[in-house]
Amino acid sequence: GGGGGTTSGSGGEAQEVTLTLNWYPYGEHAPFYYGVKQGIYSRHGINLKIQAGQGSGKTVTATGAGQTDFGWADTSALATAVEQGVPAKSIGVYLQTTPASVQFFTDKNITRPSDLKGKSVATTAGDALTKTFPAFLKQNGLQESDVSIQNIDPAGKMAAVISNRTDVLLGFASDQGPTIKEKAGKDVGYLRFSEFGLNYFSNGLLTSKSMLQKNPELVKKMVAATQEAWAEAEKAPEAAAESMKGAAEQLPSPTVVLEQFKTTLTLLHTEATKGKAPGVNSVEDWKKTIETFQQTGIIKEASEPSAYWEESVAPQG
Amino acid sequence: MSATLEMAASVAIDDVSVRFRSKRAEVTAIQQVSLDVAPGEFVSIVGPSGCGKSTLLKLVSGLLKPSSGTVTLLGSEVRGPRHDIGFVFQRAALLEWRSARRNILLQAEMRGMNSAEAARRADELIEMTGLSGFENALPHELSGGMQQRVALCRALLHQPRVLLMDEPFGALDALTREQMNVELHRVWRETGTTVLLVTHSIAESVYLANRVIVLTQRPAVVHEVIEVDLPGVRDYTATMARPEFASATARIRDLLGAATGQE
Amino acid sequence: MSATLEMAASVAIDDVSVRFRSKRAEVTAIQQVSLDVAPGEFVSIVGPSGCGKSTLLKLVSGLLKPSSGTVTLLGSEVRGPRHDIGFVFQRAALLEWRSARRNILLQAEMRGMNSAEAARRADELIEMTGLSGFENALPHELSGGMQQRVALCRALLHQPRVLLMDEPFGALDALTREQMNVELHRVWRETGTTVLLVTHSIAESVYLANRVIVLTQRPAVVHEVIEVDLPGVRDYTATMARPEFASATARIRDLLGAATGQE
Amino acid sequence: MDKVRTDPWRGLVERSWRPAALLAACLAVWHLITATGLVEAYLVPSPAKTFGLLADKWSYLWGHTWVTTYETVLGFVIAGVLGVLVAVAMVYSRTVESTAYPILLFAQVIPKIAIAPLFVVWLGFGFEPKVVVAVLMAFFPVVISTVTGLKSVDTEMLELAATMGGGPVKTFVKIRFPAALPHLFAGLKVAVTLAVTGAVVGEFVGSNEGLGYVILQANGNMDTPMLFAGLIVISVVGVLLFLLLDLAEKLLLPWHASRRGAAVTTLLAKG
Amino acid sequence: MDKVRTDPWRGLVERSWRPAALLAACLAVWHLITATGLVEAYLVPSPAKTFGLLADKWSYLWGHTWVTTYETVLGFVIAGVLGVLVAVAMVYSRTVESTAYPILLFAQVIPKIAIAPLFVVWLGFGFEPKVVVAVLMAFFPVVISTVTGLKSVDTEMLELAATMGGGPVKTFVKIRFPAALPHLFAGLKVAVTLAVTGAVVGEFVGSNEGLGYVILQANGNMDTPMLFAGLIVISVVGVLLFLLLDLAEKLLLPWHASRRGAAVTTLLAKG
Ligand SMILES: Nc1ncnc2c1ncn2[C@@H]1O[C@H](COP(=O)(O)OP(=O)(O)OP(=O)(O)O)[C@@H](O)[C@H]1O
Ligand SMILES: Nc1ncnc2c1ncn2[C@@H]1O[C@H](COP(=O)(O)OP(=O)(O)OP(=O)(O)O)[C@@H](O)[C@H]1O
Ligand SMILES: [Mg+2]
Ligand SMILES: [Mg+2]
Repeated sequence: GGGGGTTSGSGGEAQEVTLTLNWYPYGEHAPFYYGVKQGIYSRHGINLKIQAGQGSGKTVTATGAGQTDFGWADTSALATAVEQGVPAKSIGVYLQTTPASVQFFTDKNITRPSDLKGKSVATTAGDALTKTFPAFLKQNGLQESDVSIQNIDPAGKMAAVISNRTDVLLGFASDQGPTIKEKAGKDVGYLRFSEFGLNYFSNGLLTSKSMLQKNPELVKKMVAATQEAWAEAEKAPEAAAESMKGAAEQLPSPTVVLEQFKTTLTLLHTEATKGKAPGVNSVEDWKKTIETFQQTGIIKEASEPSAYWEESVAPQG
Repeated sequence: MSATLEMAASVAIDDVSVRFRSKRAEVTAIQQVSLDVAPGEFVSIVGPSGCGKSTLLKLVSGLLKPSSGTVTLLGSEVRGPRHDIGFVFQRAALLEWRSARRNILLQAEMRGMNSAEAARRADELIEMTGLSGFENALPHELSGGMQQRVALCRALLHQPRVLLMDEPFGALDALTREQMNVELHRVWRETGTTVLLVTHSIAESVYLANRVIVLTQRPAVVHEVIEVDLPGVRDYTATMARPEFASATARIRDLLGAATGQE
Repeated sequence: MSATLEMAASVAIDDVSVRFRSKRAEVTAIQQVSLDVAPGEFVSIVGPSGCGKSTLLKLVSGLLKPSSGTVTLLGSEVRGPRHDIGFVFQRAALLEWRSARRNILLQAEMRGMNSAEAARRADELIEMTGLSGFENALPHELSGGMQQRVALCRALLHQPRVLLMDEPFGALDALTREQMNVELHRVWRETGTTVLLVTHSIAESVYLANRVIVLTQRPAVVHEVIEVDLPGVRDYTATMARPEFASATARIRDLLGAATGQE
Repeated sequence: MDKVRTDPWRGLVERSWRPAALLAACLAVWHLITATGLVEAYLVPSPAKTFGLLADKWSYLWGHTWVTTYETVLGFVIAGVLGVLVAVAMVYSRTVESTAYPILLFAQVIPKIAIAPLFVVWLGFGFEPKVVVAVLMAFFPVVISTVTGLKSVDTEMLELAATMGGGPVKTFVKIRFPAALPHLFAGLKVAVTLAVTGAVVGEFVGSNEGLGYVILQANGNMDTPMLFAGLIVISVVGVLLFLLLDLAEKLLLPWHASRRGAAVTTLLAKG
Repeated sequence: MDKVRTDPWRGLVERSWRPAALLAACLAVWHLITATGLVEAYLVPSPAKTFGLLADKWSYLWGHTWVTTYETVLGFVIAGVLGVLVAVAMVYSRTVESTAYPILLFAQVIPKIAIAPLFVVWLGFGFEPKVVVAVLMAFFPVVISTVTGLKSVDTEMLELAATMGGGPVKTFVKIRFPAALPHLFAGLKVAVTLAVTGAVVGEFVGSNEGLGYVILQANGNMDTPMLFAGLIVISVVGVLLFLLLDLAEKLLLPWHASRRGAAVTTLLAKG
């Protein structure tokens, strides 16, 4: 990676730019592939190269270290990284409602958080969900001791739920749910954190501070193109999901991809940004998110939104 | 084992040939050799270096299979390694992590002999071979001759009915060798063991044996068998002085000279 | 090297003692031995098994450091391994992955000798020691005596000025041994090499040497030095028949008898 | 002695029928446990599905296989060369031995997957971090076995070399190193399998190609046929590299007792 | 000959100063690269911070250290015993050798973390899956080196054993096995370091305790001081276990040439 940042200004050759995702490609990422396919990025002078990532934390660090021009990662990972001194900044959160949710087969008869009492929960040590889960419990009048937490490798979480080793798992509604539904052939139910009193920012676009400094023009182009791509994809979810086909070999099945993307589309706005373009954030939402992160221990001290978010290049429309 | 078999040959080598094949060449080490050794007999084997003496002993012990012919030991055909024998290899072959004494006692341990009895006998043999004081030395702390004596003690420990010895005294000085000869002859007389001894010393071959088998240059065939006509109990110096001794050694020397192409 | 030094002793052992220490015991192998060997001299060393003969040769070669005293070789003090020598170890010590011929040529390779010349000489030595036909055999395909001959060829390849031999003929039959003795004597006469030979054969020690050093039982001290008064060119059978030969061997036998505690 | 084998085909059949039978047995068991529903499809796919996928996606997998094989071989070769060099330095110098040992141990014990992110940050997403992880994994067994081998050489042979005066280099080349080869090969065999794992682990941490990428993604999608196909290909790569080493050993060390051993064992076993 | 060393303290000092100096040098370099900002704190923390954390959180880390050590030791012991048994079976039976080898290779080459879901589902979340991963990782080097060792034994010694008629068991116990010990120890040394990695990887797959858990959490929090503290503790555990083995080797094999070797090397080096 690391191709960008030398030539600025518009026009001329399309510039090669790398984007590292938070994970391997799944439905949530459809707009990027759609944007490339529809020529949105190239119209903005960007030749976008999409790379798989292996977890938001690694993507944030690699972005900060300049190993990739842009990253797509969870805001909580960004916040943690910024506090640790990683020179990365958000340039617009797209998933403004967290897809964080408790997932389970509907035959478990879980409909409210209180139903989780006495249940075993599969989660992955060290990830953001694990850290916000206690706050979710508290918000709903439960305590950590009411459930039994089991730390498992990300892939193992799904197997654990299907095989009944654990009752529920913590994950993104846009990720595991559709997959286990397909594999087990059973309906999956969700308790979304956002529907039960706990919301915070999730995935968004980020870049390094040095990129912001040296090549703000490129960042702006990237932001504009991405915004456009997401807006277009929102209008044509089927076509967007379809665009991933062939772009990445090993995708979940088309139905899962579509379901993942449709779920993603439900997460794009908060009350404050309703009707605005995807990726447009409000300062208030940032403050609320930061506050939540601080309360849940994702960060020790809350800073101003500007510490995490570069408003100047962020889409305002 | 029946009395009839007891009376039969202790070792019977019948028309045996051995061919070694490797990628490079084929070597016939032994060609149609036949040889009977009576129970309690002491047979020496002499022959030019590389003619097949060690090969012959390995055949008898079953460590090597003949390319043709059969070998019978104590009444039963040899089809694989036999342990109703004692074997002194040409190299000492000691376990480097065991002391001299424990190398000797390996024989007892492998055979599950009574350990007190074996220990007593080991000490006797150590004494007899002049290794006292070096019981606890590791092989690399022993001189070449001492290592060879340890191997000798090991082969004698269990008082085998058949003893195969491949130059057991090659690394000993002349005098120690004579002492060992005398001791071996005494042991043989007292126990009635059948002995096959490969040796390079003509004097030794005659002094110790009832018969001396002279082998030819490779491929080894039996050149001649010399019957040694000496009294059972043999004083070393007196024996050497006897005319039968002189004639036997002279004859063997002649035969070997012919065998090695000298003369 | 200066002419004066040339004239001085080729090997000078001065008041040397060697003590081996292990966890178990301390062994004094050699005690205050002094010995000078003139350039071109042939010295045999005999002594009871385990007395310290091999130790003495290792001292001269610098493979072992004396506990006290000094050793001088070809005019310079021995402080570490020396390679201005040829050494035949008591065990053949062959590299198991090299053929007989390539084991011999190891000497040339290590010394960076001219390879055509070395190959020619190796073939000569193989011929001389009767190994023809086994040039390409691996050590485990050779008989004990053949392995020993390979080691001998290796030590002679570079025509060393000083030759240390530790029982080089121990694994050879009597006749081959005699042939080798005759060859070695010829080589020595022709090249003027200084030779230190450890041997267990009294006849061999006398036949070959100018002087025979008789060592005592451990700790080895020099028991007596026998000057051998025989002609330079020695026919084997004729030499054996000479009275000087008989008296020398008898004397050594007596001394050894005393040393080994027999008599 | 034993008959010299003249028919090469018979030899091949004799050597291969057992592994072949084993393979068939494994496939049969695999088929049965999936067909009977003993193990569910989301955990273990049926062989039919797995091999079907292998056939379908062959060209896709092939490209990734090359990437991983390249990283593995490069990592293995570097680890082998470096390992031998370090081992030699350790055997010849006490100072190097006592300083290098702790570092090596340290490098060996640290779970590579925990520090792999550092490599990504320093070396990017290219093949370099994977090769580094492969080297780190494969290095240690080479060092340990070479050191053991070099130290096991018969002291008498070293004495002999000293009397020949070839100096340390020739002594090493002509005596010590050949004598250590059987040990070295044991180390290399372990190393090559670890190099495969290393390359794959490197790919887990950050990459867009290679079998590690394929596997982790399959795991994320619970795409078990793809997961197993990837595992099978990795195993085949590992086994092939191992067999290549085994062949090299047979060609280079025909003299070694561990090869000669078989004949004696057979002989003795009949006794 | 060389003087017998009588002062044990001098020996200890002589043996330890080099590693100690090395350690000091490493710490100094570490301090410098972090103090000068050459490497950023979000990647590598300063030694002061790391050791401060180690001291602060000692009791927390201690508990996890025990868990991991327990899993490691258990896995190592099982791998050692099993490895030797399998090696013996392979050396004594051609059938076992040719059928077991491919299976072993296969098990060795497969990245353990890729089959994590299987472990979770089959073995649950207790210490069992960690021990299994540790065994799987440590097993192979033990087998390979034991096989090499058992096959390297001098054929003449085996012939000797045959003439003593102790049968295969006694021959094994008294000759083959002791002769293979130097090889075996080389394998065990590699195995013990892999067992540590195995236990940690097993914890990565799923656990609520152990140093793998600590590291994973630290990674998630980007808590580099905790990450490094965890890595240091793991390394110390690994190094200590390795040194224990080294000690055992010294006590059990005082006769082995690789131990005697040193004296000769010194002697020859002076020449
Ligand atoms: N394993 C083998 N492979 C090939 N050839 C062999 C093997 N063992 C022995 N030979 C050959 O067989 C012949 C006889 O060897 P053997 O060891 O029996 O001789 P020997 O009479 O004992 O000689 P020596 O007196 O020198 O010990 C030799 O020519 C040797 O090269
Ligand atoms: N490395 C060692 N450690 C301890 N003792 C040793 C060592 N090497 C030799 N010795 C002892 O030194 C003495 C002399 O050994 P050396 O090998 O010189 O005897 P030798 O005269 O060559 O005997 P042989 O004729 O039997 O070969 C022996 O008692 C032996 O036990
Ligand atoms: Mg022989
Ligand atoms: Mg000696």
